Amino acid sequence: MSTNRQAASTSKWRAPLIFAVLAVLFILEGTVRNAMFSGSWNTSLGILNMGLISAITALGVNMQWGYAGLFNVGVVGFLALGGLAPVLVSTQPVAGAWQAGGARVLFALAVGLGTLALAIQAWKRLRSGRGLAVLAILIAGFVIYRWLFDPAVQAIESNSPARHGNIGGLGLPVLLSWVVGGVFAAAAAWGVGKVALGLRSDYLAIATLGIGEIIVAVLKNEDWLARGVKNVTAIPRPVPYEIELQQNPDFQSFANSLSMSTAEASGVWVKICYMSLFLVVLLAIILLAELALKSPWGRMMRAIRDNEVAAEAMGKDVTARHLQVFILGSAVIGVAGAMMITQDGLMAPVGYQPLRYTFLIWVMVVVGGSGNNWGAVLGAVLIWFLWIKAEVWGPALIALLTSPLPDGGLKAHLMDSAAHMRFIAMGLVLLLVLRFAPRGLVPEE
Amino acid sequence: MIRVEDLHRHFGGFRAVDGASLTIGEGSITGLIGPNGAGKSTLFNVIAGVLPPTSGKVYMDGEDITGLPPHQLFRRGLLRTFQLAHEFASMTVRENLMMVPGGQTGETIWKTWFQRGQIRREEDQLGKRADEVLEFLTIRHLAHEKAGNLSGGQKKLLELGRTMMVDAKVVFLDEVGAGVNRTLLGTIGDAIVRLNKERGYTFCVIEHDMDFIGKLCDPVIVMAEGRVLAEGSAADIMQNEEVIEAYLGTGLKNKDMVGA
Amino acid sequence: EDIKMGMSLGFTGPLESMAPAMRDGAQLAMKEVSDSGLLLDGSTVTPVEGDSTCADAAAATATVERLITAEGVKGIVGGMCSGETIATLENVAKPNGVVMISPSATSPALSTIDDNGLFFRTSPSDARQGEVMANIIMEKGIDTVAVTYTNNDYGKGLADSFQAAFEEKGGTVTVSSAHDDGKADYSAEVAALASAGGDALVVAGYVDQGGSGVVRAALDTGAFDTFVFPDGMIGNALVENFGSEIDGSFGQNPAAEGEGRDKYIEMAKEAGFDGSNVFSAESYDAAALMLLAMAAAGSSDPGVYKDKIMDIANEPGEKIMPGELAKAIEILNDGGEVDYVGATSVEFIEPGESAGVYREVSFNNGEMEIVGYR
Amino acid sequence: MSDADKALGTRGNRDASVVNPRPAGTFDGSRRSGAVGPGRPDDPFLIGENMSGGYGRGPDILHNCTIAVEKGEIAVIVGPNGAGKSTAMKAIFGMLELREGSVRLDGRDITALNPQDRVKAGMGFVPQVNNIFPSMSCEENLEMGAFIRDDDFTDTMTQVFDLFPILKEKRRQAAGEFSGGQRQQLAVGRALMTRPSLLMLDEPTAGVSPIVMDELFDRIIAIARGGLPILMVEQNAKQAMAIADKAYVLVQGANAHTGSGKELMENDEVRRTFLGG
Amino acid sequence: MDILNALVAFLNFVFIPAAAYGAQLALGALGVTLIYGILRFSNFAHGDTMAFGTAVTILTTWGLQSMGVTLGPLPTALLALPIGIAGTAIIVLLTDRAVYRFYRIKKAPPIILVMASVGVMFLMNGLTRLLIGVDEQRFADGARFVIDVRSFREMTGLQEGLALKTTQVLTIVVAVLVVWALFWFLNRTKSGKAMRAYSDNEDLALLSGIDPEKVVRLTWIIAAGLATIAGVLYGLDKAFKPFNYFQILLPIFAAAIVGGLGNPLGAIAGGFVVAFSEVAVTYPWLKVAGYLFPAWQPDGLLQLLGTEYKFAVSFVILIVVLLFKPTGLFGGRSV
Ligand SMILES: Nc1ncnc2c1ncn2[C@@H]1O[C@H](COP(=O)(O)OP(=O)(O)OP(=O)(O)O)[C@@H](O)[C@H]1O
Ligand SMILES: Nc1ncnc2c1ncn2[C@@H]1O[C@H](COP(=O)(O)OP(=O)(O)OP(=O)(O)O)[C@@H](O)[C@H]1O
Ligand SMILES: [Mg+2]
Ligand SMILES: [Mg+2]
Repeated sequence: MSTNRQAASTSKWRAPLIFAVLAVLFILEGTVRNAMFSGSWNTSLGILNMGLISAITALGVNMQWGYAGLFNVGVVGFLALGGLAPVLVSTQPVAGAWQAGGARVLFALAVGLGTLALAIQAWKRLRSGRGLAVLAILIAGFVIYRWLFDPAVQAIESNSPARHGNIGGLGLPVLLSWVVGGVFAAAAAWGVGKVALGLRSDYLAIATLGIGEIIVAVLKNEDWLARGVKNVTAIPRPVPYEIELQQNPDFQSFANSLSMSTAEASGVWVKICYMSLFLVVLLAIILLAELALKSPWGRMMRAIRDNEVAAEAMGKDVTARHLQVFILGSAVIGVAGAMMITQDGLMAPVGYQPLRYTFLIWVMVVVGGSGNNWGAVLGAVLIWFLWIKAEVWGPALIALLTSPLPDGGLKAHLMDSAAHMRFIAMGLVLLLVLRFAPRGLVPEE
Repeated sequence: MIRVEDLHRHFGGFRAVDGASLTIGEGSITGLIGPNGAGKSTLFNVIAGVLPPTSGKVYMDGEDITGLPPHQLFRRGLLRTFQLAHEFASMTVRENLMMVPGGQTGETIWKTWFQRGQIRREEDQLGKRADEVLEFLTIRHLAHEKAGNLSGGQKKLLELGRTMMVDAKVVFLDEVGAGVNRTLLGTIGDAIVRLNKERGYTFCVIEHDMDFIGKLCDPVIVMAEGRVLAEGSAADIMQNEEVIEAYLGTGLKNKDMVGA
Repeated sequence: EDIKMGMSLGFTGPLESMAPAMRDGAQLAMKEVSDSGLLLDGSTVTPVEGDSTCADAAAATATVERLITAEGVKGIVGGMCSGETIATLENVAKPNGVVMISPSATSPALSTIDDNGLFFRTSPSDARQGEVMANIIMEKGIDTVAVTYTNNDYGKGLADSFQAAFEEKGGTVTVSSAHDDGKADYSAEVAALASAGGDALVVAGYVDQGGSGVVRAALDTGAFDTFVFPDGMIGNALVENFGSEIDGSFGQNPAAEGEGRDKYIEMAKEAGFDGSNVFSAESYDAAALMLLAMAAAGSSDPGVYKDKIMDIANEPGEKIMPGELAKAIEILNDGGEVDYVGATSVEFIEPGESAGVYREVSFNNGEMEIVGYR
Repeated sequence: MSDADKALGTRGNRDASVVNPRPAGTFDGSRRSGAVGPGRPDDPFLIGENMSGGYGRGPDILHNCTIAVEKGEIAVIVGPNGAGKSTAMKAIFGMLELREGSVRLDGRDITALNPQDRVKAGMGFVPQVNNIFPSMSCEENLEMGAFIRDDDFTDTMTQVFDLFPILKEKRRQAAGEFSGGQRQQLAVGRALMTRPSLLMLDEPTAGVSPIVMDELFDRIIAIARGGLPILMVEQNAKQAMAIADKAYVLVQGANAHTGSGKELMENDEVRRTFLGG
Repeated sequence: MDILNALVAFLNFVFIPAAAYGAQLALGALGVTLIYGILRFSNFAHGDTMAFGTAVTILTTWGLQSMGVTLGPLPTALLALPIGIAGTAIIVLLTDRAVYRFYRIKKAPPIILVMASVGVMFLMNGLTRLLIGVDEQRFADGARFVIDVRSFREMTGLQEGLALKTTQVLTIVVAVLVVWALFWFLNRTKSGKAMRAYSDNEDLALLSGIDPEKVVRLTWIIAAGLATIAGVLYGLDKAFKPFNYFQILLPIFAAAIVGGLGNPLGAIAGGFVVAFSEVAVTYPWLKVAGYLFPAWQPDGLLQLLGTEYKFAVSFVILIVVLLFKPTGLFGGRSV
């Protein structure tokens, strides 16, 4: 019903142009040293790598929102769940942890899930008195679960608590954990989707908001799983360590030939390795997504997003489709979460803040142009670049703004608060981009 | 074909459909008329699975289809249009039609990665079919317009067009005529008859235009206050005192004031 | 030479209210050295700040990456929180061979990290504080307490080590439950703590965070009236917030006997900030240690001066108080030895962290009184 | 707004979400009015003259289209679907920017006025779709019709209730729960509440039953004879032509035929191509 | 069996705090819901608007206090409230002018407005910090307690104490008043009805002669009022710290959603549901059970789940509530 939804076609060159601008920004960041840029390839590539991870996250969100209009406000949770995978898959096994209670924990979890399944079945099958029956099943299940679970957890957690106290990993290659991260997130999405999809759409909002909080809370508090807030460090890498490179004579001469210091060269090299890995994942996901989007599948999704009632009447199983994209999108987010933890080498659940991992990702998707994969990628890399640079640009901006002021209390106060300019700068950028490209940098065609 | 038994649908205390029983015969074009608020659209929505009934049953070909979701009914060949058009606003008119047929290869996500050729062939065929339908509805020139930008009547046509994209068994039309140009409505009427004769579609049509009903429908069912008031051929119905009083009326009273 | 020193602190994010005083502390030391004109033939020291956000490892990594590879800092005061510190140390500082001295990351995990001798901290590991606190409580004749801790590695680590020590001494911890910082409401936490009961409540949190929220709610509902405050809670804000409501409570924080701390607070006052803020003094010491080590090594190369830090921090040598950095450099330039005492009585134990001398305080008549040191 | 909301109740993903799915309005309510100019001598009461324009940046829909109505008259616009009838109505009401042409009412040039001010100038309009406030009760809908009136409007409301008894019956019910025809009656009722000096109706009888349609037409005739000019779009050509003092056939945004209702009805070609039968 | 003590313990630790917290959430959710209903987007800047309004109020309060103006047993902040509201109203109107209006005119999809509000959130957040700093600020004065624990014990001779803070009573009283006033305004006055009409159908509102800009302005002013009141009450009862006001956004949204976004009644109910589920589900029943069945000595705390999961629990409860009451607590009706 909107009059002005004119097919205001955007130029074909827009996306390549913005990509070029971004590339220039990163090159400047890598080469030029001044108040604005750092002139270090390490910084530049470091930002780019995290930008690529954000881009994959944004792709996941874009699948859910852009293709299907599903509002996921629990991005942080799926990211965190993905991040659990490297810990469980690739860190070294903890001696004695499994013996202490690994099997019992698994069994307890199975009992827990079984209880839920049983309760659901009972609810569906029974006619009379099902409320009571379900309640009885749940209570009995909960008691058995806690009876099995608590001692096992205690045993695991008291297994050298200062260094471990967790169940440990399997010692498998860390790249495998990226897939597993996706699977974890997909499984959670399946559960959430089963409950919330097909009902009113605010259910999804609240369910995702909830699952986000719940997953982070579990990661923080279940020490046996990933040491909780005590953090897991030294997660293995799929790429070489800088220190090793620095000690490698071949690499030293290689660095010399580039007239870089070994330390710098090793940093750059490692980051390029990461970048290649991330790019492969990113491009593979985009390729698959684009293929799907440009087919009847994509058309069907758009139809569903436009008008669910009509789509349903035209024989499309809206709920099933919603579940499908929700799971796919979450899986992609999960992969990104695993990649992020791999790159950080650290699993610190306290870091999973909704502001950073839900809101900022949303900003990326919308700034990029929701519904458009390339847009999401662009938005993600750009916003991440700005988010990092705002740390420097914000205070620079305030210095510039206050330069005409006389020295004194006000100026000092403002300079003192310069760090908060990070927020203001970020806000301004966001508003400006939205202002001049209200449908995103690369709108959906 | 479709049998409705003692169907009730209440909203709070209000009985929108209040014990309606009717049959729609195979191969018929059944008209459904009745005063505003008689419960016709509500009845449609219950049959089409959009609203759960308060009580009562709906059968299709003897099978109980009460409460099945719309997409399953679609698979059984039951299609419907909406009284207020439900277009896919941000898609083109052609896409609006092409998305309709079910079971497209390209609707399975992993097949879109591996069976490109097959999908392309299907798309070509669908496209052709869509063009035919558009031609028929006189809106071929709008094929690439966004459906949201259509005029009120054009949206109604699109609504009808979608039902022509697949081989339906039974089609429920909720006031296709409202807002459609009468000349075009005539054409639509012809099309309905043709679909009915040539492809054996069964139709159930809600309409307030008595000329249209009269030309097309047999039998005609009259609803009032949630129940079936009368049933019979169009000619009979138009003579029925009760129907005239509740629904048809006796024409303009202020006619004499026209043309001052 | 112009020596750049980085400060990677959480100027935005959950601990943002602590960061400015820490920055000011570190800057004070740098300015002192720079003004003396004695370091490495009259080198100047320029502070460069970076926002580590405390919570976001990726942003912190990017910040430290910038500090090191772009700004070329020779050492970093930071990080602020343990998780972020580990990430930046592993991913940036270690590969680039830059020294980091954290004033505030107290997680026991940092004791065992493989750091190539690059990481130090001027605060003790929480493992030690737990023990000290257990002793103090026991001596007061209290043997059942409830514990609430801020839900991060600091709080959890401290709570765990305290509980172990306390129970070993025969005390009972009725409940040890976490509170998340920055939450809207702590009624549930306090209700749980009150229900578990105990003669005192140990609040292993931050004074300008959930810690105060919990104390507030506990006081208002009358759940507890004696509190035990570890380092994160000790600060002027505590007295300002609660005045005489917390009379009878007590606590401890790492700070050594002697005039060092008082002197620092005075210096800070002159410089226009509150030196008694949490970890402000530790920040001063962190910066001072690096600069003195440079003087001792005769080089600002972190790969060289890192080995001097332990020497500077510990005996033998002339004791150095805050404000005496110039004197120390002079001694070092002349080839002498110093034992840096600083604002927090720095004494390093392997693997490069503060040994942990604690100051015991108690609250009476709305004021904080120093009881003793241990 | 659509009968989906009313029909679907609680099932399906279509209620409020964090992102409000309800369609926003379609035109800019913040536009300020320009100055009112003088009319021309011999103008009819309302005239939209030589109007050309389209939606947004899209192509022109109207091409030099002229519509006029005199006091006491009923003017009817007919034409094929998509001819631009509704567009012409919107143009007259200022909901569309005109590239050329002017709109003059009662001796004044109101081309520059925004819709709100046209309401204040005495124009009343019933759009073709979205013409009620779905979550407000029937009675409140009517009250909103009288929004610009400061006097006591209970009389007018009684009149509307007399005209459409079903509205009185359902006065406390939310309008969104109304059936299609009931909505249409309410929409017309709402416009009547304004006590306009000109009434514009876009397909007022779409979806109403024959008996109500007759009532409606009766009422329209009576209103018109009371001096209130009426401009309406109708697809129900037979009835509409019978009561039209003046009729316009629009084709592709331009005037194709103009004349009295009778004349056009008697023109065979017009009848066959545009009026149906 | 000691029912009185059990009851008092329950009231003191669960009921009273949860009721006050619920009222605070409800007021916040009301603002979110109002903007959602009328301006059609979820305003993520609401938490920071609350912070800003509170900051202005605090500055004013300090001014008043330094002039020696007080309100006796009531907090001085109440006197400063109108100025806080006015300041906030000016700021939000300016933001509307500079930011939202553009999209409104462009008819941008609501998600764009949501994201713009995220931008505004960042700005507002920075602004508040510039204005008042990041530290915790105290501005409560007047009498702290209506009844405090000690005097309650003395009065009743019960073992358990009961505290009732002035701010808690104030919160609840003000919340009730504000909600009543808002309802009266929306349902009885012409401007209120105009707002609802605009929320229902913008185009038609225009065709009825309603000035949309006026409606928008009014909405923002009311929202600013609600935000400031909610923020100040929250700050009085707990503490003022800008960062916390961002954190409170999450429960506020949860509350608004359970109640059905766009529905004022729902927002209020939602606030209480969230607050009570947070506090009650994680409550250890040990103490209460101890009074009721003195002979029973359970070895646990009788706590269903640790308080670490309080937020999670409240979400699970919300979802269960929604599953059994699919129309939301109060149907899907919008403002
Ligand atoms: N969701 C609802 N809540 C309450 N009443 C409703 C609801 N939906 C419909 N009704 C009422 O049910 C009655 C039947 O409505 P319905 O739409 O079926 O009528 P109809 O026969 O299709 O009329 P029309 O010819 O005007 O389209 C009407 O009186 C309407 O007000
Ligand atoms: N919002 C819009 N944006 C762009 N084009 C539009 C819009 N609305 C209508 N159009 C186009 O303008 C043309 C005229 O539309 P209009 O609604 O005026 O037709 P109409 O004569 O009222 O037809 P109907 O009898 O079907 O209601 C149509 O071709 C339509 O595609
Ligand atoms: Mg109907
Ligand atoms: Mg039209």
